[in-house]
Amino acid sequence: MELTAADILFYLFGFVSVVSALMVVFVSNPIYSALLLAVVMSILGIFFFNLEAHFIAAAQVVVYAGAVMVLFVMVMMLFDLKREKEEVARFSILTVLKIISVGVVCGVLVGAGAMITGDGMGFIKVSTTEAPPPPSMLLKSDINAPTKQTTNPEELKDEVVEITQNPQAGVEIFTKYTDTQKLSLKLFSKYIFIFELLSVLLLVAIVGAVALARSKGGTHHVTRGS
Amino acid sequence: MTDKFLIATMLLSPLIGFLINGLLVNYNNKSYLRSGIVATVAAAISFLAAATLFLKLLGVSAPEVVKAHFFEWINVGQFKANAAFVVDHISGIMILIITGVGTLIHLYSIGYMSHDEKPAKYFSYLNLFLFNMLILVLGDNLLLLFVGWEGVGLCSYLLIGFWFTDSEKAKAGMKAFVVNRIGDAGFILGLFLIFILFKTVEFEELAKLTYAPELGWGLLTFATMFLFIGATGKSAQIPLYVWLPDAMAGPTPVSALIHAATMVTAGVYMIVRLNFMFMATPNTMMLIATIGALTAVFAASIGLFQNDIKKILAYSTVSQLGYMFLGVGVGAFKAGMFHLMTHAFFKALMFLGAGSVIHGMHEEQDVRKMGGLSKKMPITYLTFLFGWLAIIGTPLFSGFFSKDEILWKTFASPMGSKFLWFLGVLGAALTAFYMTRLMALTFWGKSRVDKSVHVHESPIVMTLPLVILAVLSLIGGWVGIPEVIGHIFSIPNGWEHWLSKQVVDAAAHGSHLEEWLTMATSVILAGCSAYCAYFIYTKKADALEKLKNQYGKIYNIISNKYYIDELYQKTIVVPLVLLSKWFWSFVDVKIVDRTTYLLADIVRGAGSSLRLMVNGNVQQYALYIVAGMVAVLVVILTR
Amino acid sequence: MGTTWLEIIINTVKIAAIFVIVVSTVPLLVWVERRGPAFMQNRLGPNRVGPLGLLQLAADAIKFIFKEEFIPTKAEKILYFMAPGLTLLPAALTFAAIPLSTPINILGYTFKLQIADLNIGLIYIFAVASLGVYGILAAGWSSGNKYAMLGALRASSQMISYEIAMGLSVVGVLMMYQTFSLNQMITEQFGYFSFLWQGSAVELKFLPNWGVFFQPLAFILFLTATFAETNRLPFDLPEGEAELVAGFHTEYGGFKFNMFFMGEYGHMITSAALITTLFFGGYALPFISPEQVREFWIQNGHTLLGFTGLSMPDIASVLTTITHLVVFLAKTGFWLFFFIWVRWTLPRFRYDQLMDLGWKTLLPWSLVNLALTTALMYFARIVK
Amino acid sequence: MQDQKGAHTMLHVGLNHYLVLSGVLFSIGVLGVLLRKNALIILMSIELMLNAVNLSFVAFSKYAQNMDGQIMVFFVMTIAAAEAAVGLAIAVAVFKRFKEVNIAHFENLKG
Amino acid sequence: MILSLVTFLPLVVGLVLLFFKSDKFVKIAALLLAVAEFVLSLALLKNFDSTTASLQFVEKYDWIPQFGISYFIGLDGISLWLILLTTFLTPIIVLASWNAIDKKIKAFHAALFILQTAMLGAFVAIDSVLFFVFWELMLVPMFLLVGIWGGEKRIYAAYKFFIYTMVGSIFMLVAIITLMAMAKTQLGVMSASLLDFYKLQIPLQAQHLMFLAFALAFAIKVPIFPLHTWLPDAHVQAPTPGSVILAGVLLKLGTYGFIRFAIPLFPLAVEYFSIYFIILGVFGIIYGALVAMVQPDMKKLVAYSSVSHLGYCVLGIFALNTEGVTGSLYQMLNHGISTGALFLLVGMIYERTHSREIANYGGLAKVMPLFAIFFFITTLSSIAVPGTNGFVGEFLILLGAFKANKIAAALAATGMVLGAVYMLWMYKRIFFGLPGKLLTGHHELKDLNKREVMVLVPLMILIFVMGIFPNLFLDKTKASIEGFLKNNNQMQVSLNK
Repeated sequence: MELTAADILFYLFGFVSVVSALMVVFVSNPIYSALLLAVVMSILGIFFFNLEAHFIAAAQVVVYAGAVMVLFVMVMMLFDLKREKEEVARFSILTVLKIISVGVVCGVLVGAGAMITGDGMGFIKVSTTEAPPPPSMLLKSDINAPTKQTTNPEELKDEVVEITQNPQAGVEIFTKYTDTQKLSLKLFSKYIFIFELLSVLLLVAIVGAVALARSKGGTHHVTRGS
Repeated sequence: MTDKFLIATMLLSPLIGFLINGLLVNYNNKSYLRSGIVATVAAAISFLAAATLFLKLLGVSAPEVVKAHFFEWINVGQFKANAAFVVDHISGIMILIITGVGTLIHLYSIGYMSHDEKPAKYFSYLNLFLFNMLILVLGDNLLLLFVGWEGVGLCSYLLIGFWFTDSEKAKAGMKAFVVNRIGDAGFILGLFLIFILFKTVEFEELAKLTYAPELGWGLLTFATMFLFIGATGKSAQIPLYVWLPDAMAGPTPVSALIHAATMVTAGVYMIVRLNFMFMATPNTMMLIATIGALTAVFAASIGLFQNDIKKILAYSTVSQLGYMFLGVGVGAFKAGMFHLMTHAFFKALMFLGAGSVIHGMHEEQDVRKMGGLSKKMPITYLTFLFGWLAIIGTPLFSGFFSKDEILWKTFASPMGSKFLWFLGVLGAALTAFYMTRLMALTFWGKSRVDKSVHVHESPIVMTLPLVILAVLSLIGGWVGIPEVIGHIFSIPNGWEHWLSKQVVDAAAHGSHLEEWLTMATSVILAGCSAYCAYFIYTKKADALEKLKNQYGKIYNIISNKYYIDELYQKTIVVPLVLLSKWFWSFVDVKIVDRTTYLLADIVRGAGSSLRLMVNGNVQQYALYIVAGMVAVLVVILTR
Repeated sequence: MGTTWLEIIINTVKIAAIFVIVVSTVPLLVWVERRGPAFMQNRLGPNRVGPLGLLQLAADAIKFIFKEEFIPTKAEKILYFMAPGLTLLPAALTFAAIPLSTPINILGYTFKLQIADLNIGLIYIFAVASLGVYGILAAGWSSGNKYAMLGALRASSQMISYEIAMGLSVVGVLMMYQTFSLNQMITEQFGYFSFLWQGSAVELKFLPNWGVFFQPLAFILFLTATFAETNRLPFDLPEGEAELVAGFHTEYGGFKFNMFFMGEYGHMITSAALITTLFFGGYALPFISPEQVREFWIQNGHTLLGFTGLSMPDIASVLTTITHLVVFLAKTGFWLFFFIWVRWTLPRFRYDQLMDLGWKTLLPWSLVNLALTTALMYFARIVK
Repeated sequence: MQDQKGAHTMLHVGLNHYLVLSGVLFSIGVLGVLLRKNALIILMSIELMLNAVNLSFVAFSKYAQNMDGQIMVFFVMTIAAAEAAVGLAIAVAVFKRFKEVNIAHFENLKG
Repeated sequence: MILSLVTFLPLVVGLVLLFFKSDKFVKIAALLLAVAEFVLSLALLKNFDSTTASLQFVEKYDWIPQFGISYFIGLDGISLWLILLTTFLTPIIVLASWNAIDKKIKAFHAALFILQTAMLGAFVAIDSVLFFVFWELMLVPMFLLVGIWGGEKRIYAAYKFFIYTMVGSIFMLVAIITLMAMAKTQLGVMSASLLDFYKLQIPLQAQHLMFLAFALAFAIKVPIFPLHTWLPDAHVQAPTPGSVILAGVLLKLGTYGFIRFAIPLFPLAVEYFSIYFIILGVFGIIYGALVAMVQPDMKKLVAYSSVSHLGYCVLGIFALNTEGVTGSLYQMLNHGISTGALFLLVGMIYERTHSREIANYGGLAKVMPLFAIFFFITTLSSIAVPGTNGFVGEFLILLGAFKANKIAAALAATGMVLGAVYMLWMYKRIFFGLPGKLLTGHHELKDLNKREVMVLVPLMILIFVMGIFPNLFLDKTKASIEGFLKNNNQMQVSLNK
């Protein structure tokens, strides 16, 4: 089977992302490394798109490329960082040690990644079909949308009844959903608690960041003796 | 008057005397009279009870044994010992000696202790001693004997260290107790061995058993060996005799009672009591005999040049005890016992005599500062004369009969040997020499007493016991006139007959002629040495000086008691103290404590070394994480 | 993403065509920008070059091309050059997801008038839009000019905060259509106003089935947010001429300045297209669904394209696509005019008022709208 | 998922490729954290590592047909954002105090 | 019900005392209540049936049912006398510390009574976990007693004592838990009671390890030779009442632990290790005696003497025959009384002269004759002179040891001699000879007052009574000790097959 467009794109973007990742680490001007990181993140967004995780791809671009990296760029611009004298610590035994250990880690990860056959060597439980969420979670609108075009409630009612009796019916309906809908169904059924928890986490992070950043003293030397 | 009541009174009256004097009489009152009388009365009562008991046994139809069982003392597992007391032929004699001589000495010490600050305490200890001695003698099992044994040791400790303000005397007391204790340790091991072998410690049951003579070094020999070690401790034989001379630090009546008449004889009594067992172990018997003979000669030699009157008597006691053990060692238990009795009489007499001399000379004990007292203290001199005659073995006196019996038995008995007999005779000669030296220096010759001291005769209360004892040391011997003489005047040997039921001697074989010959040699030898001693010390005082500087070295060695005490000090006491100091400072502090601190140090060390890792460098932390991850991965993958 | 080579070619053609459309409408808009307000303020506006000043734009374009490339000394060379590209790129990319018209099926091959029919269309647009900030920041910072830097910071913070407001306001609409794909939304908005109220159908004949009538509040919020997002007048503080000269692109001249303008206008076009798709039924005619239009053209389509000799259904589909394309362009044109119209009527906001509006009014109201729609949909079991 | 086809299997993009890519990106991230002195670069490297992890999550989610992967990515994103915000706030605070953002200054937090 | 009452009455008393106001009242109340407790424990003695070896006054309630841990207490011949010793000593201690303890009197009495409960609890506990609880509970009040009212280096001594015992008991806890687990597997239900443990068939290897675990905890407590260094420090620094209770009862828990837990549970291990413990015991005797000889400090001397005395107990226990075990049990009681009395006496003289150095004493007998007599009687008891309680104990132990191992017994016999040496040497240096530095420098030393005499007289009487009539005490223990030994060798026989 010859190469598909997707494969070509994968290799192209893969190469670009690795190169820019390396440049992120080794380029001397932090602004460029920030922008390059934004590029890497957008490329990852594309990969997510390829892996049919559309919502996550969009979220990746919005959250990471759009917000986080902007934050970094803004902060760097505020600090007005220019080229750094010596970005990497001078050559010492410690650096060698670090490089070696990273080399080992990379080797192991890549090796493991490459070795994993389809069935994930038993590590990952490949579920043939995603287990459908409990019928109660299926919104009425989902039920009537795809299968029956009728709008009168009686027929809809037995539709719901049908699903609750034999879950198998629920499964076909479920497979017709787009991945975003599947994601949201699972997110708001099984992981609802964690979802709420995250909101609390974000709140804490915001308060923390503000408190930290508002510490006294300006960013630049104030010429006028204030 | 049932037997039980009699035995009870005999036993408990000294105890009651002890309690009265000890607790009731106000402690530091001066009236020696009141406490003295209480103590003497208690002793006298127990003597009367002893006498009646003895008479009970005398009659033809008399029971062999009078027994009184009070309560069951220890009954654990197989071991059973109960507080039961028995008066039989052997202990009969002993109780007579103890209570008799005891009473006399109590009477005597009323006078002697007249100007002491705490007479009450002295008399209470004396009574306690009597009580313990009676338990020792009357106990019907080895354990009760041991109780008495240690009790007596305790009392001797108390009495020796009576004038405790002087640390020397206190040290002598302690020394006595410790040396006794060593002997007791041996004794108790012997007791255990016997218990292991025969599952009982009652004399009655032990007597019933039959003992196969054990030629090699079996358990029984060890048992008897340990018992003998106990005896040497108590009766001051060669290895453990050092405490007796120092024990003279106590008041003289104490020495008389304890270190002459009663306590020291406990060892002999024990062996006589278990004669059937000792007969079965020839090795131990041979050991006893040799040690006995050696002690006799050795102690006698030291006695030659002692200057303190009581030291001379002390060494003479050790040597006489040597004779007793010699007798017992060769199988002549009856002779040993006989000598024990006679010795009790004349040795107690001489000690009391010496006491009255010291009393008269106002605490002067050095013989060289005495002399010519025969005129000033006539009664003491006369009674002492009787004692002197008895001890050197002049015929007709008790000493002669008992000592000759032993010498004859060593010569004749299968277990004895000619060499031992020779040692015996040599000892006898030496005894005669130093006793005559003593007599000469104190009573005869010029008076070397310095002017300030005006000598006076002791009061009646002291001289009366002396007279009684003098009489006893004369007629004491007639009880057991040896058969060879007896059959001439057809006087039966009462002693042999009396003890024959419970004590079985080794059969001595030898013709009458030999007996006469041995008797003659010993008497002649004793006589000559006595005369030359008399000659040297009364006539030729200056000749002595010449003799001394000629053999100076030997003289020094002997007068310093062959440096035995110093030897013990160096070889045992000092190393023991050093060892314990080393144990304490090194082992305890250094090794054991250090190991516990080691644990604490390890923890602290680990803590401080880990602390260095945390120095704030964020990247180093990251490195640790990654390194950790690497390690984990490597482990997993290479497993 | 087609897997065969043919599809790849068609796609690239489609991309090129749409890009050209966007780029060509920009000068038209500039022209409107200058002529429209002039007409409103009763003045002439450029009319020297070509009839009604139409050629004025060509003249400007040529002028920009030949202007001297001026690079400030303290500027960051590379970033300085990349900045205009970074602003233009997202504007162009966002247009790909917008459905222009119904799909054409000629010669047995259906041909969608939309570069990428993504089922996440709307978020894709938001995602790419959010990348726009980089261009502005890069421009502001790399030109080494303090004022440019300040302008850039203001612009980026404004864009980010309004991005949130826009996103939240759209959620109400999404809940109603229950899909991100724009095509799907448009098919939802055919015919006349109808929905299910507790299972029973409710119909209002006189209203088209447009989103605006279901989510009026969401529409207003979304509109204001888009204005702020594209830095259009009421919110065009970054290049507020009075204070910061030209804001982040003060140091830029010549063609680079022109690219900034194209970026801005491209962004404006996309926003207008979004408004029409989300709230005004996209390319659909009010009350008439594309099926009915197809029927109409089947009857009398032959008259127009008879000469091409295509089969009847092909002609009909071509004609329906064209009609819908025209409808779509009309609607978007109207909203573009609305943008320009607002620019010349409303005064500029002060920066803190701008921020307050963004965070303290738009955001809370969009949350209210969100809550309202959820409540209605759940309790009243309204199903669109 | 296992392609039974011939030599081309290596080239057709499967789960392995994505994992390899994520592994490489992750290692680069780690390298960045370890080697760079600038605090911001370190923060960015961390972000890179997180993204690499997200990639592997999504790859697994597609090939194991299980939405959990994507949900995890969703959570990782929020946490990463929070972390970045706080990290930058600290960097700002450090910058104000030391006028430079070298990691060395973080040592004063040692306490 | 009576046994729980006896065990927990002191606790109640201790807590109640805290609420009293005037110190004087606290002391009187404490004394009276202690005496009441003693009388109550006499009731135990009265209706104790000495014929059976089984447990009496048994009380068993569920405590932590899921682990089978129950509040299971009982009494038999072995623990009877130890309990009476505890209740007998406490009133004496309260009386002795009348003016020895001057600060925080309420707290002192509370700690003392809580300690008493802990000790009684440890003696009666049959459930191993309950035993462990009381075992640990004992440490706390003792730590306070030494730590607060002690001498100069009291903190150091208290810590050392606490940590030493704690470390030991950790291994014991591990052993208890493994036993409980074994009970679960072998008997079906998990239970911590000792009677169930007796039924377990423990494999040889496990027996060895667990025996060592128990042995370690008890060896530290006894203390046996290598683990004894905490004792001198604890005694020297502890206040008089503290060291009396420590020497009187706490040390006995180690030996009691051996008899109750270590030996019956692991007969094979005992058979294997008994020779080692005999050697340790004998070495302890000689080592303790020797080191005691050269001690300059009175209390340290007495502390090392108790190491030597308890060496005898260990020797007795591991002789594993009736005489040995009875002797060691009896020696425990004797040691409690004689060493307790010794500490009281040392405390009294310390109260007067505030110096424990033997060197600066001398010629005390003339100044304080009554004190000298009491001290002499106690010395006699501790030297084991016949007629005193020490002799019976030591004689039986040596007899038992002799039956088990002749050489060891022979060596232990030297202990008798060494004992006499160091005690009499101390007695001589303190009481005889010329008046030492202290006497000359000191004002007239008053002899014992009435209170002190009242403290000592009961002990003296007991010394003689136990010496002359040991059967009063021993026949109560006869049945239990027979039971203990029969169970022991029967298990050995059965497991050996």
